[in-house]
Amino acid sequence: AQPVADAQDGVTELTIWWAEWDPANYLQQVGNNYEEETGISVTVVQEPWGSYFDRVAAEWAARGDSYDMVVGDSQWLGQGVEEGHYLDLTEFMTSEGLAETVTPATLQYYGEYPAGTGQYYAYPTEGDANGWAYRKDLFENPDEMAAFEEAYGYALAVPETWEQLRDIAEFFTRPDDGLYGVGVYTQIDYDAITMGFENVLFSYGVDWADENNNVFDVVNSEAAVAALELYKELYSFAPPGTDNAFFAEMNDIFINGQAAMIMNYFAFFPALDNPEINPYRDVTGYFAMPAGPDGDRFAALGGQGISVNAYISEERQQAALDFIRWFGQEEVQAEWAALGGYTCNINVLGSEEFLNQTPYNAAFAETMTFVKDFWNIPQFGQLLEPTQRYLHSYVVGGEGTAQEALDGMAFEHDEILIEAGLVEE
Amino acid sequence: MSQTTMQGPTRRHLSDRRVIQLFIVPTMLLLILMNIFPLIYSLYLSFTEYSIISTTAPEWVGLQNYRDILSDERFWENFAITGRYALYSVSLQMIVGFGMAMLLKEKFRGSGLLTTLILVPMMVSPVVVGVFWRNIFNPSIGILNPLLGYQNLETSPEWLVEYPLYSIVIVDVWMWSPFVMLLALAGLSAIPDYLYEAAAIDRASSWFQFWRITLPQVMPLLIIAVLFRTIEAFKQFDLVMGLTGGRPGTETVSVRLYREALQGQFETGSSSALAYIVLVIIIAISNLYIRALNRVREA
Amino acid sequence: MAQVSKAPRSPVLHSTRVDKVGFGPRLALRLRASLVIILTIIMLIPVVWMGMTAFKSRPDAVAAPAKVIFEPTLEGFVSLLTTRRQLLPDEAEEYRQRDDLNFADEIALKRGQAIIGPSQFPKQLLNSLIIAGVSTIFSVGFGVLAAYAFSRFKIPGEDDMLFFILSTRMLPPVVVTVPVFLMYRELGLYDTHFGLILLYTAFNLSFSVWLMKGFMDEIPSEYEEAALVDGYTRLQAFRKIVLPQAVTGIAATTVFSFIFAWNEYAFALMLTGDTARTAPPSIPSRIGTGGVEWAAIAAGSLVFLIPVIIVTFALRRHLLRGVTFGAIRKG
Amino acid sequence: MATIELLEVEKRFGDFQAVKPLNLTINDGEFVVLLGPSGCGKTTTLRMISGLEAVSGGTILFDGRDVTWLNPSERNIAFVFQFFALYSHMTARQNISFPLEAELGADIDNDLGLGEVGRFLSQRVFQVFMVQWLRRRHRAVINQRVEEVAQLLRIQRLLDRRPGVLSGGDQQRVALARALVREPAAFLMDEPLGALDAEFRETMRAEIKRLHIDQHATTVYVTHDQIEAMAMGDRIVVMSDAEIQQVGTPAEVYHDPANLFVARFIGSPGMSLINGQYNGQGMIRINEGNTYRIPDDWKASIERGLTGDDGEIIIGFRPEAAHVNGDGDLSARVYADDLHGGYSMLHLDLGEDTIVHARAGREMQHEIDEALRFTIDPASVRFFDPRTEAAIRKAT
Amino acid sequence: MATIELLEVEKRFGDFQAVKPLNLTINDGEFVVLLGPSGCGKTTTLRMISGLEAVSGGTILFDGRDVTWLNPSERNIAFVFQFFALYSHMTARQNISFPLEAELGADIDNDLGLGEVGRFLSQRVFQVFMVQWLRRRHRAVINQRVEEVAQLLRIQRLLDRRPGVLSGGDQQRVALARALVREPAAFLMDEPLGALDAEFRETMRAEIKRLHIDQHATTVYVTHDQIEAMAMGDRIVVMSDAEIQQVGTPAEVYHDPANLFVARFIGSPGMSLINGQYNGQGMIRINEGNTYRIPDDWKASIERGLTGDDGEIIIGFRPEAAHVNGDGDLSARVYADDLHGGYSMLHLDLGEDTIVHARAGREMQHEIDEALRFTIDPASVRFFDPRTEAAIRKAT
Ligand SMILES: Nc1ncnc2c1ncn2[C@@H]1O[C@H](COP(=O)(O)OP(=O)(O)OP(=O)(O)O)[C@@H](O)[C@H]1O
Ligand SMILES: Nc1ncnc2c1ncn2[C@@H]1O[C@H](COP(=O)(O)OP(=O)(O)OP(=O)(O)O)[C@@H](O)[C@H]1O
Ligand SMILES: [Mg+2]
Ligand SMILES: [Mg+2]
Repeated sequence: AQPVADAQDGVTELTIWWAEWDPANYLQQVGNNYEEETGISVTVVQEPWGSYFDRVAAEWAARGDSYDMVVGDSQWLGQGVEEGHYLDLTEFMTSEGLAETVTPATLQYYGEYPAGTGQYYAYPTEGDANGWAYRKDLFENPDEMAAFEEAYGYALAVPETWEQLRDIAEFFTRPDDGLYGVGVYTQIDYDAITMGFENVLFSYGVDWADENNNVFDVVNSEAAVAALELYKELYSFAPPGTDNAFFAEMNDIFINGQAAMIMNYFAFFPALDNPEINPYRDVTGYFAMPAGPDGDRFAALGGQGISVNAYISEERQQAALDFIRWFGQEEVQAEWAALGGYTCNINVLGSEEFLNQTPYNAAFAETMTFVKDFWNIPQFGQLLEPTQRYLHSYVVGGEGTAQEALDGMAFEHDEILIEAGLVEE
Repeated sequence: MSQTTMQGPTRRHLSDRRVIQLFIVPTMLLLILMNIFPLIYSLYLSFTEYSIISTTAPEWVGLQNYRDILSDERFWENFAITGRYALYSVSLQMIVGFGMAMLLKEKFRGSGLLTTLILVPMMVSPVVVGVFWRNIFNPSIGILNPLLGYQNLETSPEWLVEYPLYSIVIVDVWMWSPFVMLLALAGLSAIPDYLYEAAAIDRASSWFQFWRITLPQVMPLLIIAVLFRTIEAFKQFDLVMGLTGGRPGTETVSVRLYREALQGQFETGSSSALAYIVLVIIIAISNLYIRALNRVREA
Repeated sequence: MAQVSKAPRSPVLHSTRVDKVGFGPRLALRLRASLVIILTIIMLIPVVWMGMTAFKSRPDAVAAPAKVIFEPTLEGFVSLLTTRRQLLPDEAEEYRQRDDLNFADEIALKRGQAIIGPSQFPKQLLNSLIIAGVSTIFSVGFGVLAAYAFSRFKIPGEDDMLFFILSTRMLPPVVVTVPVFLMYRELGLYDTHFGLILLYTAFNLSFSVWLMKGFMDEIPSEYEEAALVDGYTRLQAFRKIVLPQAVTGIAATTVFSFIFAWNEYAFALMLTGDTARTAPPSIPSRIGTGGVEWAAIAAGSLVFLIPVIIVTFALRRHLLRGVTFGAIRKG
Repeated sequence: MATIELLEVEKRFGDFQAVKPLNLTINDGEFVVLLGPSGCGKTTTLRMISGLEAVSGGTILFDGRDVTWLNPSERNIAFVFQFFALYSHMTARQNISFPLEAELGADIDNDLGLGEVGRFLSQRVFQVFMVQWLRRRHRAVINQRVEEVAQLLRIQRLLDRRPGVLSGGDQQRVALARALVREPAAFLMDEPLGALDAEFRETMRAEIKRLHIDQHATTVYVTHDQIEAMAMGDRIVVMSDAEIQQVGTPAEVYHDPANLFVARFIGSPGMSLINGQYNGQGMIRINEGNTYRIPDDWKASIERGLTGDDGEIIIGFRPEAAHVNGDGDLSARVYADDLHGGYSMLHLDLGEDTIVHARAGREMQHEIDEALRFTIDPASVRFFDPRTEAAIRKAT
Repeated sequence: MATIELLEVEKRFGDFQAVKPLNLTINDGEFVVLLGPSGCGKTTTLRMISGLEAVSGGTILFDGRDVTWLNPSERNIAFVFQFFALYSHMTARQNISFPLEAELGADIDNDLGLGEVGRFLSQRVFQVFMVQWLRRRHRAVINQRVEEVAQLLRIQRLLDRRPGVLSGGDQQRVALARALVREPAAFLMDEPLGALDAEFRETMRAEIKRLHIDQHATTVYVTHDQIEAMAMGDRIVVMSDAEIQQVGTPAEVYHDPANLFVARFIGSPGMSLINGQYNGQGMIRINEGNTYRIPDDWKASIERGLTGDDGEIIIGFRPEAAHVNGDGDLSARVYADDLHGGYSMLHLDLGEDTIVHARAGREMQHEIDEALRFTIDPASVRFFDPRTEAAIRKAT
């Protein structure tokens, strides 16, 4: 995997690091096309998810040149940029108009750092966000519809607000039949429960901090408490055993018929569209995040942008940029989307072809207009850790009240932000 | 060519000193080479504020990291959890492993095969073990609750939520009792028969024989087993992460360490300090064992 | 009072104590055997479960409640051994028409995938074999030598050296990996077989020295003494007398070292790229299309178990041989 | 305190017959010595009596009770092992007190009158508390007993060492002490004095005998030392080739060996044996010029006892029974002459490789090769049938 | 083939002095017996000579060469261990041929005429091919040698058994065979015949002696059996309490014990010892009514030799030196009378707990408690100083 920097003969191969999952395979296929066109081979090295970041971080620590490009999580930007691991792409992105080809939200979250400065370090590659899958057979069953209307006073349909979603979840929770209302993220390992909760939090009009990076009365505001209580309620309608669940478990409980609705990244919905995997494939529907009490609608962002290693030779950097430029072309993006990659290209996203290609693409395209991400400052990891801990303790562990959990979290966030010099004491 | 003429020995003899050198030097050299840099480097880092992925040079902060850790309640909790976990799982492993060894001590037909089969849990990759046991513990899709006779999902225990630490202990015991068993078995089979013969003549009950002969005789190997299991328990990480993801109540020191050191934080300085605190604790505990070992070895 | 216990039916042919051959003891042995069998079964349930999962389709693998009876499929093995690509619906349709598909393709196709090549697994398995095998040989070899020296000679600073050896295993890998990673990069050992071999050897050495010392201490030194006066040099006596006596210990240490090296995860992850990557890092994270590929993980673990089981089984006789103290009486 | 009966007891190790079916009754309080060359099955026999080795056939009775399949611990015996079998992880003191402490456990169970089940439980449950408590009370008694035995065996100063650092003789003493510390129904001792020096060995012989008499304990004692056997045994069991050759008092074994093996094996040197041919007229022709006249009281027995037609017979006598005598029956040449303290042992050559031994007074000096004549004391002469190797019994 | 010198050799185990500094020269081809009570340091001394036990002080020379710190295998010795130390994983045959195979390797190196470096290489490179090949050729020779020794020790039929199933005596024979199979510069034997029966032991004594003479191999032989020591040793080293008490020929040790310990230890029974008081006029007062007149040639020596002022002295004599004699010097009462084959041993009570032994002819019968008189042969009487316990040397 050690690319041979060869100034004279030019660069003949490029190495891209990504996590080990299907989209990486699609990228490899796109890369193969690039080789056909240019003769420069592209290798997508896939690292298991669990260790992906460790691996990249170790490479950073060593200022290594094992990769030319990396498809990295949005939250890595802070570290990648501040410590100089990523090549500055501002010039590259803006001078040729590449920046305009992708949706603003994706450009902002996948590419820009620090927020609002117009400095870009990545090209949005795999757009992703949370959405919902649901069981149409349940939702459209006349008996169920009648019963629901009876109980809740409005018609059973795809929920438009979180309250409705809660009601539906409650309605379908029938342990005796082995059916539960909903599946939500709860995993404590990395960022799962935070991601899941964010969907509610943002929609309740709360952010992780205000403009001054003040957290008090923001993350532990009343609205935040209401959001957290709702999230915990949702968890109580989840099947047993989802106490440490992330995308895989979400799909699992959907596949085995335990859940009426699940939240998940769009990137994992293709599995549900496969009859061999999902017995309910034909009755599976998808919808975008519901709205909060004030009509706010946000979806937690996943997905990644592709960045260039700052430690490789200039020739290689140039070759990498050439590849990205090629990759950003609309035809290539269309192909990328056709393969299953989630493009961020505005035009492709808006095309009829794309919207009809899969049952979930429409929801995806809708979602991509209201995505929102959490911190991408270098301290994101530090912030994430207490967030995960407090959320998990409260939601799964049932410890204390929502207010206490959020207070504790706010307190720790504040400390971290102070230490980082991001907030005055 | 001479017949077996018995001449004085003229072979080149290595003196015992040379033999010692020859035997020990490779080991020591390798260990020193492989460990000296990581040890010293991380010791140095433990006195600094540093993040491995940052371009800023380590900043010397003296004992600050240590002070922070020792004054952080959560760390004490981590230690307490680790201690409890180590205590439960190591002592259970001892009991189960040694018990199985006692059962297998006397050979019977097929005992060899059974012994090999019992060793299988130990051979499964620890990471996979975590993942799989999570599946097994899962109240919905797992096999454990049905096997224990729970029919109703609502009443069946959610192991990993209700008894997270014990669940880890269960898996650890399942996985590593065979290790203890094999060592104990080797120790048991090295006990010469004549000791039992003498004891039978002396009318010692089997209980008495066990306490006075079996146990003292296998003690050295048992202590080595405990020693290594304890060290591993303090380092245990894969299993905890795999099973509970280190949820509160199961956040052992090494999980904490992992979080500090890698998971998005890269607090290399303070994680090194934490590692050294762990090291000191392990050293202290190991010393107790080794002292015990030397006491039984005096025989 | 149990008076005279009944005599065994067949005449006793082997040297045995009365209380080992009587009816009662034999019954006890039988009971013991049954108990062991039950225990073994309990111990093996998770492994069997894993084995079953390896042959399950994705829906079966996550079925609630757990499915014990299911239709076996080789899906797990296919996804373990191949890399696949999700086909678009029309592509899949087109594929279905083709008749040059082998059975693996068919299985993949059922899930709407096309096999685009072999996976890294076989190569990683081979890497694992080389690395675990060679490092086991080294660590056991060095360990036996050092243990012998520590066990038989009075060495100045012996206790300290032994403690140092032990202490090399005490530092949590999380802390060591990064410095080791940096060191390896400098030395060009990153992603080499040799690098991992070196590391695993060092890692297992402390265990093998301590364990072997435990065993060596049990071997009466009279054996070597006899050989020494019989004209054997230290080395010869070691080879001809000590090694055969230490076989149980060597076998046990080999099994343990091999298992540790075989299953090692953290270092393998950090210190290898494509060339020398061993299998463990890739087994637990088979996340294919939107979920844990239980069957693939199980299949991988199963395949991955086989070499260890073979090694253990091959050494089983030595493992269980026990030591025969023929003509040495130590008090 | 126990009569031990072995009925057709035998032992096979695979194909190898280590002890052929043998019958032996050892009376209550008797001191029986097993004597025989190495490998003849002495240890195996002892181990079968103790229960450490299961019999391959036959029955063992203790006081008439069938104990063949009883555990060693239920037989109430003490055993001194040929190779000591000391507990290597215990000090000498702990080794010696072990039987007492073990017994304590057993006794307590009995005292409490518990049945099998109760015993099982008590051993496990009570032991921890009860026995520990009792043991502490008994500690003083045990210590005293250990000191006594240690004194007897002169190992007081070794009591706190481990067997590994003891010299061979010291180990044997500890092993002996461990057996003597109890008062069992029977003592089984397998060459218990082999590693001791002459002086101490004699003391110990006396002590063992005294103890035997004091305790009236049945004792089976294995030795390869004839003098020991003669000095200690009420009866001697001579074994060879996995079989009993003769059972008898020391005098019987010495003077009336049952067969050629015993004749040769007992005594140092063994019985002198001369091949001859009975001519049917009370004379045995030995060789050219040597004819032996059978004592009158033997004639009938010999004529009845001989199995062969050719009159082949063997004359046997002890050195003390041969008197050098100018007009003795038999002529021989002096082959060698050893001075043994107060007497000298003459080795006489009768020709045809037949060497016999005669004891002579110190005062007489014999030249090598000197021809002389000697007589055999008619009361002490014995006859053997070369075919069966058995002694010819004298009719009375 | 080697002279062994021990110069101030000593051994401490921690605080415990197992062998006090001792000096001893064993001449080339000599047969030296170490004799002493158990625990006196015999085995330890032997182990130091062999190099198995490092000395705590002093120097060991083989043929003048300092071997103190040489490996056992460089000393070219054969060792019979007190506890056999047979290789349990090998058959008896493999055990016996084991030493020969070691030597083979050495020989081949020599045969090939390799230098230091070559030898180093040869051991590693050639060994695999060359040595294997040569070994096969030598196999026949080895086998033959093993058969020979096995025959000597009568263990042919046991050759294919493992030590674990052999009887004690058989194991000892294998151990002996393993030593005898070689022709080393020195034999070190630690009670090599202890487990054998009398008959075979005598044979083996003869064989060992013969071998010793044939090979002219220096032999150090440990035993606690005086008779064996007397019969076999060119010289006897009497040890006690970790010290050499006396070194001398059997006759010297018997007749001229260097001190009270040797006097008591050697002989069975040991020397008779009588406490008395020298009155300065050639007379020793023993007790009321018993006074001993010192032989004239002893007077001067005694007067010079006595260290105390009070004239305390001990008279010593062997039973053979005491003659019961109506008008003997000394009077005593018969305490006991043992019949020993051709003579009887009288135990005489001189009063005050002094028992002495006298040998008497068989013909004389003595009643217990009968008073009698006896004389001590002036040529055989010895004197000891009770303070130093040393014998008083006779001036010549
Ligand atoms: N390894 C050791 N550590 C401590 N003391 C020892 C050791 N070996 C021997 N001794 C002590 O040294 C003394 C001499 O022992 P050694 O074996 O030389 O006696 P020995 O003369 O051979 O006696 P025996 O005739 O009984 O074999 C004994 O008191 C013994 O306890
Ligand atoms: N466990 C065994 N397996 C096979 N053969 C055995 C076993 N134990 C003893 N023997 C054989 O049985 C025979 C008798 O052995 P035993 O130990 O009884 O002899 P012994 O009379 O005690 O001799 P020694 O005086 O030499 O101790 C020997 O030939 C021995 O090899
Ligand atoms: Mg025996
Ligand atoms: Mg000794």
